[in-house]
Amino acid sequence: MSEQDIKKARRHVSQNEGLIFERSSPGKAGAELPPLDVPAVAAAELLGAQNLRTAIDGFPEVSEVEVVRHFTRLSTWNYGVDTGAYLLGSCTMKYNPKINEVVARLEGIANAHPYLPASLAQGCLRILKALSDCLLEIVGMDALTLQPAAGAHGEMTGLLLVRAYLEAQGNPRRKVLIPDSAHGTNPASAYMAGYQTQSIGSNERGTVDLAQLDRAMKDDVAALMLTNPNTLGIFEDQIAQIAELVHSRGGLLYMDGANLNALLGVSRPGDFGVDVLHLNLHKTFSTPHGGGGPGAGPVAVKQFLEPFLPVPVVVERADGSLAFEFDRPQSIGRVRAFCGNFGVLVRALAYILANGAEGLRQLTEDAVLNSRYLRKGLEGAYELPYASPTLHECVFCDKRQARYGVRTGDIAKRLIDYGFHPYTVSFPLIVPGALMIEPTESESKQELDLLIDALQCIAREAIEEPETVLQAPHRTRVGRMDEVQAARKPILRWKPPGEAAS
Amino acid sequence: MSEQDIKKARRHVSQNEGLIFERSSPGKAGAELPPLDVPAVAAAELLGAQNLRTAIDGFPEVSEVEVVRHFTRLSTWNYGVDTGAYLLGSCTMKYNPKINEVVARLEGIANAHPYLPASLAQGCLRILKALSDCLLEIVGMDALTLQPAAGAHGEMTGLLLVRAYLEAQGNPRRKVLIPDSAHGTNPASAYMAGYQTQSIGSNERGTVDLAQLDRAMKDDVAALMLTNPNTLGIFEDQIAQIAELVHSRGGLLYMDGANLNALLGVSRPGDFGVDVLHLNLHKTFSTPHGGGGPGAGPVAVKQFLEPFLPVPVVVERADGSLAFEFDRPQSIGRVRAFCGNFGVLVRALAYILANGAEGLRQLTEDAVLNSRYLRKGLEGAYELPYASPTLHECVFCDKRQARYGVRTGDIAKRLIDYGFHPYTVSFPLIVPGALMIEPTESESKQELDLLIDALQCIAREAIEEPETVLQAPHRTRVGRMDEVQAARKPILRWKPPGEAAS
Amino acid sequence: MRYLPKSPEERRDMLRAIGCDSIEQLFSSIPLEARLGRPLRLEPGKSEPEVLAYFRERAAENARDYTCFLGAGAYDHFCPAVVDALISRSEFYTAYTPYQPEISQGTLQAVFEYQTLICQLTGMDVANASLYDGSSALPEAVMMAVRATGRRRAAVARSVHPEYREVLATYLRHQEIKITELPFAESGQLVPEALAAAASDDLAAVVIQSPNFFGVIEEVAAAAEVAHAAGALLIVMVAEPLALGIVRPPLEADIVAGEAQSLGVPLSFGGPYVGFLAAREKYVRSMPGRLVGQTTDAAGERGFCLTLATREQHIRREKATSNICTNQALCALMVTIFLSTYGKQGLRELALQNLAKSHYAAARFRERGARLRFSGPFFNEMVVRGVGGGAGAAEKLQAHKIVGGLELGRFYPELAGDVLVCVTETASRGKIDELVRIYTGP
Amino acid sequence: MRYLPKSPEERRDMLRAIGCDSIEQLFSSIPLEARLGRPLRLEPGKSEPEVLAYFRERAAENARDYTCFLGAGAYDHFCPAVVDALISRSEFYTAYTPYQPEISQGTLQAVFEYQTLICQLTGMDVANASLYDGSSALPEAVMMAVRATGRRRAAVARSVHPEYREVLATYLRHQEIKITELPFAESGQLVPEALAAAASDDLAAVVIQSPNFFGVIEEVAAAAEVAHAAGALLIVMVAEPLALGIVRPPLEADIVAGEAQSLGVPLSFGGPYVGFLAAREKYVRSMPGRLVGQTTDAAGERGFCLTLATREQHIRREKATSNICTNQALCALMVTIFLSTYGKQGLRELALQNLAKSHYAAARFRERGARLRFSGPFFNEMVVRGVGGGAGAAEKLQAHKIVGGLELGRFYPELAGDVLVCVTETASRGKIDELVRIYTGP
Ligand SMILES: Cc1ncc(COP(=O)(O)O)c(C=O)c1O
Ligand SMILES: Cc1ncc(COP(=O)(O)O)c(C=O)c1O
Repeated sequence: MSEQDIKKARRHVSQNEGLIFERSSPGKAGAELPPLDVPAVAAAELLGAQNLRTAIDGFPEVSEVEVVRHFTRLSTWNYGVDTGAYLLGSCTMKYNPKINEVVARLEGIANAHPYLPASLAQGCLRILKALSDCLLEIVGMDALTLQPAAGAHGEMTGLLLVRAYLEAQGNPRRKVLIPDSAHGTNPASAYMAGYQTQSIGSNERGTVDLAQLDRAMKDDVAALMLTNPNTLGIFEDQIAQIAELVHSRGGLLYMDGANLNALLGVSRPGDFGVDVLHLNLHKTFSTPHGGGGPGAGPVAVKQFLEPFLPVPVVVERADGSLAFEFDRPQSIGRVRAFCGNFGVLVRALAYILANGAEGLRQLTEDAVLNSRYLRKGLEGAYELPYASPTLHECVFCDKRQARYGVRTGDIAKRLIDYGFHPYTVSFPLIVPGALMIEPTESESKQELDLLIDALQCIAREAIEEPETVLQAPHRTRVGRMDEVQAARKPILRWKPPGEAAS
Repeated sequence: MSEQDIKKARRHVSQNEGLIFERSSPGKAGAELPPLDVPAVAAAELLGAQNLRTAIDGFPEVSEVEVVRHFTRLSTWNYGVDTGAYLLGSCTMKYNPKINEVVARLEGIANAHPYLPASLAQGCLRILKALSDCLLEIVGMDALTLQPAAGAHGEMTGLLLVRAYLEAQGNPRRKVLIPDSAHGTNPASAYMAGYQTQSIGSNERGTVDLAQLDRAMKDDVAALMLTNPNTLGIFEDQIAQIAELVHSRGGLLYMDGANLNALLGVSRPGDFGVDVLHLNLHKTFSTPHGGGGPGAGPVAVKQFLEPFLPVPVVVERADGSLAFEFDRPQSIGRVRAFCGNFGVLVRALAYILANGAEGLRQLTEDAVLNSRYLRKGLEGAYELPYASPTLHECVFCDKRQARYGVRTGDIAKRLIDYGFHPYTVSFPLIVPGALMIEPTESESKQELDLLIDALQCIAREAIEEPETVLQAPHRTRVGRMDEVQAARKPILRWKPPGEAAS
Repeated sequence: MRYLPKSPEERRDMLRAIGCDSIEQLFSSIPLEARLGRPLRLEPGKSEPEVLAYFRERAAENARDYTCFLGAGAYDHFCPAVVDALISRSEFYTAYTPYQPEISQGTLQAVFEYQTLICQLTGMDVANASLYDGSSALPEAVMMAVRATGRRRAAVARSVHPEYREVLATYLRHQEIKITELPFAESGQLVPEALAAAASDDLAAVVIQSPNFFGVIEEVAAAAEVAHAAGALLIVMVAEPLALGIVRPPLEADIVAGEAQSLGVPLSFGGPYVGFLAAREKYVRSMPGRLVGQTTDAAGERGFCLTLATREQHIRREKATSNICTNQALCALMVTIFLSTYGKQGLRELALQNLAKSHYAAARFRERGARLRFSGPFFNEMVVRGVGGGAGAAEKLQAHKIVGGLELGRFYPELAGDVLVCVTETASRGKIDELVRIYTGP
Repeated sequence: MRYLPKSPEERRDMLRAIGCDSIEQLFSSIPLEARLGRPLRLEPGKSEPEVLAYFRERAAENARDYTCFLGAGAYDHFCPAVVDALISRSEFYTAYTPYQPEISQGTLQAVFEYQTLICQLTGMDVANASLYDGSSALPEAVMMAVRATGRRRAAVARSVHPEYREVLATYLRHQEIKITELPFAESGQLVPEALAAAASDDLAAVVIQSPNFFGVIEEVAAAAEVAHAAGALLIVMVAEPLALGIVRPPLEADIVAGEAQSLGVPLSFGGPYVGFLAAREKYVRSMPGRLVGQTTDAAGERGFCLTLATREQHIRREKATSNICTNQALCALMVTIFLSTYGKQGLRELALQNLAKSHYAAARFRERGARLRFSGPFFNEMVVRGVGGGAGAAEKLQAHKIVGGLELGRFYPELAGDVLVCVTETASRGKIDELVRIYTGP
């Protein structure tokens, strides 16, 4: 393809910028302080000479304008949701409403100390309560903790709840079953909750192999950890049988709620047999991904798990005021200091309030519609490993392109030239050469049509000029990064020129 | 030069984006309203059917996410001070501190209605007073109006003050003298104040030709409108003689304060004979240029002009509170509704408070140092039409490059490829092919060295490969705009595809 | 100083490089007697927390958390959060006039969109990139009409914003352009007979405002007929352009100008706001201010640039169509984003809510025995008869955290005691009820 | 719905394109019995002004305009305005983990700078890209020590933040890692004998915090000696990293981890904050969390990418060094900008002001007869003996718009009645005096 065939992007001049340390020179500073209104002190005396620090070697010395330009320039090398479609499957890169940023910064909210006495923090407590109530209705569960800081943190929390419950029943059991399509955090979290993991295969429809599950679901199994819809975007349509099977053998059904964006107002995990699930507020509920967090991973449970929730929980006092309750003898304890990623919770609540029941259902419909439209548009060009109907995302594979030596990672890089943020590469692991695409509801038909066009073009390029794809990206300020080199002799920090050799 | 020789910038992928109207489709909206808490009304009845509008034809219908992406993408096609050096001479494109943006948005300030009763607006009034006091000390004058919205507006205001004063003396006179190096707003403003203008030539040192001034300074001349330092960056070193000459013939000395950044804490117009001057807060005092405003152009005067200042003025009441005073019989009247570009004034005051006396002087020193360093670095490569010492800016010309067909406008375009915002092209008019460069104090030595290097490279290119310069820019998302075509058959608005022909 | 990117050593190095011994030497071209021999008498520089504290103290001295029923040329409307988020992109607000189009396409395209939106809103063919504010847009419009007609008199309705008229007087005083004032009738509208009487063949323009200063919608078509019959232009001023979401645009006008603050620009104690000016195509070359036009690059790609610059001061100098240079681009961007966000339906609904709220207030006033001064149709402002004047009401209002309407005696002695009340969508029914109760006494 | 970029017609077109008759059909793969047959029981969607009003009401129910003497792991410091301005660049906050380095160099370079700054601050060799918070950084550090030593016991000072220790207990409960608690002395520091007693050859790590929960600076070198002699690692937790602006970094430690909220992250009722973890080079492959490394492209240009991913869950699954995936990147960016802005001198001065203010408060307390519980050197927090407990003081403090210190009885029954008072640079002398006066009675 020639440059002109790329409809969505061109190239434009972009500023270079070294490391902040390379801008430093002695005596510059970007911040000053008010004069001290108490007597100055002799630090060496107060701290003891042995405790005194003289200087922070290598620390930057730059002015305010240099800080501003430095980070402004860096920002322009990034691609965000505000830039365009951000196709990472499983990540639900939807639009982050601007009003959420405003409310999270309100005075009284942004500057509230976590140890404020309850009487001075009723607003924060009511936000926590309101969010809990909304989320419980959305997922159809009975109780909830907002403490976990992200999805994986929620997974660990949820499994600790499972374990605490089973322990209280007399036997924590030993294993957690995890479908082979699951995200890597699932087994890692299970391990942290003290469980061994066992992988369950998928059938030819891309859903849990029921027979295998039946065999594996022994009485040493604490829980099945299911993602639903799963990472192929397919709803586990045998969910009733699965739940029945797990429950009948004394196990619990854990659901990874990463893909809840497919279900809002349509289907509730609590209604299809789930005992415990975590949500990703930074996915389904629009809180910004921040370049890799912060997120929030609340965990919702059925009533019987409620006594085990982390402390503290928000309770209503007789006078109608809210307070934290710490005295919960069966609790698994804390998974995080204070009360969770509050600023993220504020944004999620703002999003839910803005949408309301109708809006949430509508956005799920749009998310699924977008994904299906995309699937339809790409079916001819890319191999679809599973024919089952999909919801919010779809997973292709690079089988056809691989014949020409072009792999999913190459297609992703070439997609950058076409003005998109690529999809998730090589996940789920059960699809070799996966292209996992989740457009979310935030993409317009225009943007999707451009995407289909781009991926169609790349499919042609893979045949007609594979080198173009293999060498991509061509239009970025740096070429393909040498990741092998980075890992072989890791350079993980800057050092002053003299020391750099060390 | 090859791409690699350009140290400051590369090329990076950049999103395309059509007009907002081209994203529109019926039924989308980016904002919703709270439900009406009063009875709905029948507009046709209340307004009369003949006054009713049915729809705004062609108005956009887009969602919030589309608005955000649209304007975010547009923004990335721009270059701002936060991007890098912005060399426009005479515009003082200095860093705009972020705290200024914060304070201008404080509740109580950003949402104050201009007709608030004085008792509910003491904070705003005190800001006006504090800024006036600071500016008067900085320029050494006696009284001031903050009403004018920009420099040109201030010019008109200042000349109306001159006229009102002279009129009160019995004869407004007919003419204003303006050096040929002056900005175009000067004569245009003089015209609006009812004056004819007469141009005064410059001498070989780039300053006012005193002999010519002497001849022109007749008793029909109301004022000399002087820019000091002038647009060549040269201080009018015969200022004492000039002031004496003008005053002795009954004229007033007006100063265009656009270049005040050269003088803070160093020299005060009020001390060298100026009777009236305007300041550009968006230049000297760091308020953002906003893509072409808003600015603010306060006018400072000597005591004898004070009775003529626009209404209202801020006065202190007996109880120490502040109020607007409207009853000023000799006033020239209003030049603007309400009380000026208040939000701009807030930022300027924040800047002055942050700098203090020492900071202001230091920044002027740095601004001059930067300009001189640049001049030194470029002297070998570009022709300097005037040898006089310069202060905050310097003006080269394209004489040497013109031999190869390369003009100042071409060099400017090529400088874009090198990662800079060009200097001011072709101004002042007395320098044919001018390159007017004002680095301000906000540029680091690093950035200046890159600039010198870039302009040196371009000077070589002009000789060795003039086509590269003539075809520039090469690295932007659009090539050189055809300005002739734009003016020949102006398309000044979008029309729906069907109507576009009309 | 935190804003300055230089270390003492770098300053020394640079001085050395230019062959200077001292900083003072940089200023040697300034005669000694013109130099300030002492430090400025200003307070020492403040740290950022001190600057913030200073302005927080000032903000606390102003009304906060009040419901405000002031309009009169400055309006409070819900402004979507995207507006501030997007104008805060530093590529927008730290750039200047787009003299170099290849790295200013963002500003240029946005201005082109602004020009289009203003045309759509006003029903005109062309609009400029902005003027200082509504008040200065008035003299600019009149001078434009003077250029277009070669005549030197304007007939201006007294119901045009009084401060706009003050500004007009200031601008025109020395330009030998005469102003004839046109009275208003019981309806609050222009007295047609007075207009007819003023319409002689030296008339360059008839100026009305709609909705006018009293909130009343003028009969534009009728005024246009008289103006055009006399060979004059009709200039319609608009200070509350939100009205155009539901009120028919002044299609018969030749120039529509005014203030667009109402569309997304903060009140900010009166500025920065944004003047707009739109006109019929044929007058484009006598328009003041910047214009952005569509064009292409050598490869034929669409792009935008400043155009018709030959009208402007940097080229025409004293013969320019205006002296304006820096205008109000960032505020125009706010308007562009605001209008794009509300869009076709949203703007209409916003206007309708204003209509409903103000007429609700009017009904409450009437119920409680108060009367409106004018009978003409109004949008979101109305003049309530005789409820002002007392310090008592003002105090009570303040106690209820309400800022009442504008007392008109200041501008119109004959309306002393009358109050101009503005009711936008931001006023809750409860607050409206309170306002009416307090104004209409016990 | 304003967030959705689709018109009804576009929805119909798209449905048609995929051959669906109805929206419901999109969900046909969900068994009927798993579908919700009714609308969600939530309030109808709110417009933006309503959302804003809701949160303004909540904000008003919290303490505003109070001077707050709470610390205890969450600190209020002056944060330069550039921090919020720059993290609000949407290219930063609307991006995700930089899986595609060619369009993520902004995030990657910033994280590389963050890693460097944390190393410089702590005196360690390598630092990761962030963890959830200080509390979860503790178990991550301990598990790292377990991996590095193959031992399964940690000796943890009781003066480590109590909530961090609670989190540690939760994490370790099912991992067969034992915890031994180490008491504190009169000085507020670790009792050396207790440490010596705990230092057996099954010990993976000694954990202390410095400044510890009481604000007291621990003797790191001594602890290191004992730990290392026993073949264990020394983990030093830091909850108030600003201390490192003036306090010698824990160079003898093997792992330094903690909470960086104090460096530019809003209090925000406890989160999002940012855990950091730094260590000696040799432990890099047992570190949890993301790491950014320097590399080049084919043309040899410097760039950055995620590296050493083989430690991580998406590759190693249950054998990963941690389950962490999404971390706290944006908060790490706040820290990076905060530290860059204050810089070498600024951070030192900021730390010094904290030292001066807290010792001023201590002196005032002593003057008025109150005693500090501990004798060890402290940074910006101190335990004041016996001034807490009464509801009277709390009420008086509130009347003065002061939030007092933290009552320690909740975490340390033996310290009931004692108050942990934090005095940062944000507290004015006047407010400190008031606080002391109220706490020390009439
Ligand atoms: C299916 C699935 N589960 C769990 C996670 C982990 O969530 P987090 O990154 O918030 O820890 C992810 C994250 O991408 C995921 O896609
Ligand atoms: C020397 C000079 N005078 C006057 C002006 C006009 O100022 P403004 O653009 O603020 O109206 C300028 C603006 O660039 C200028 O450079």
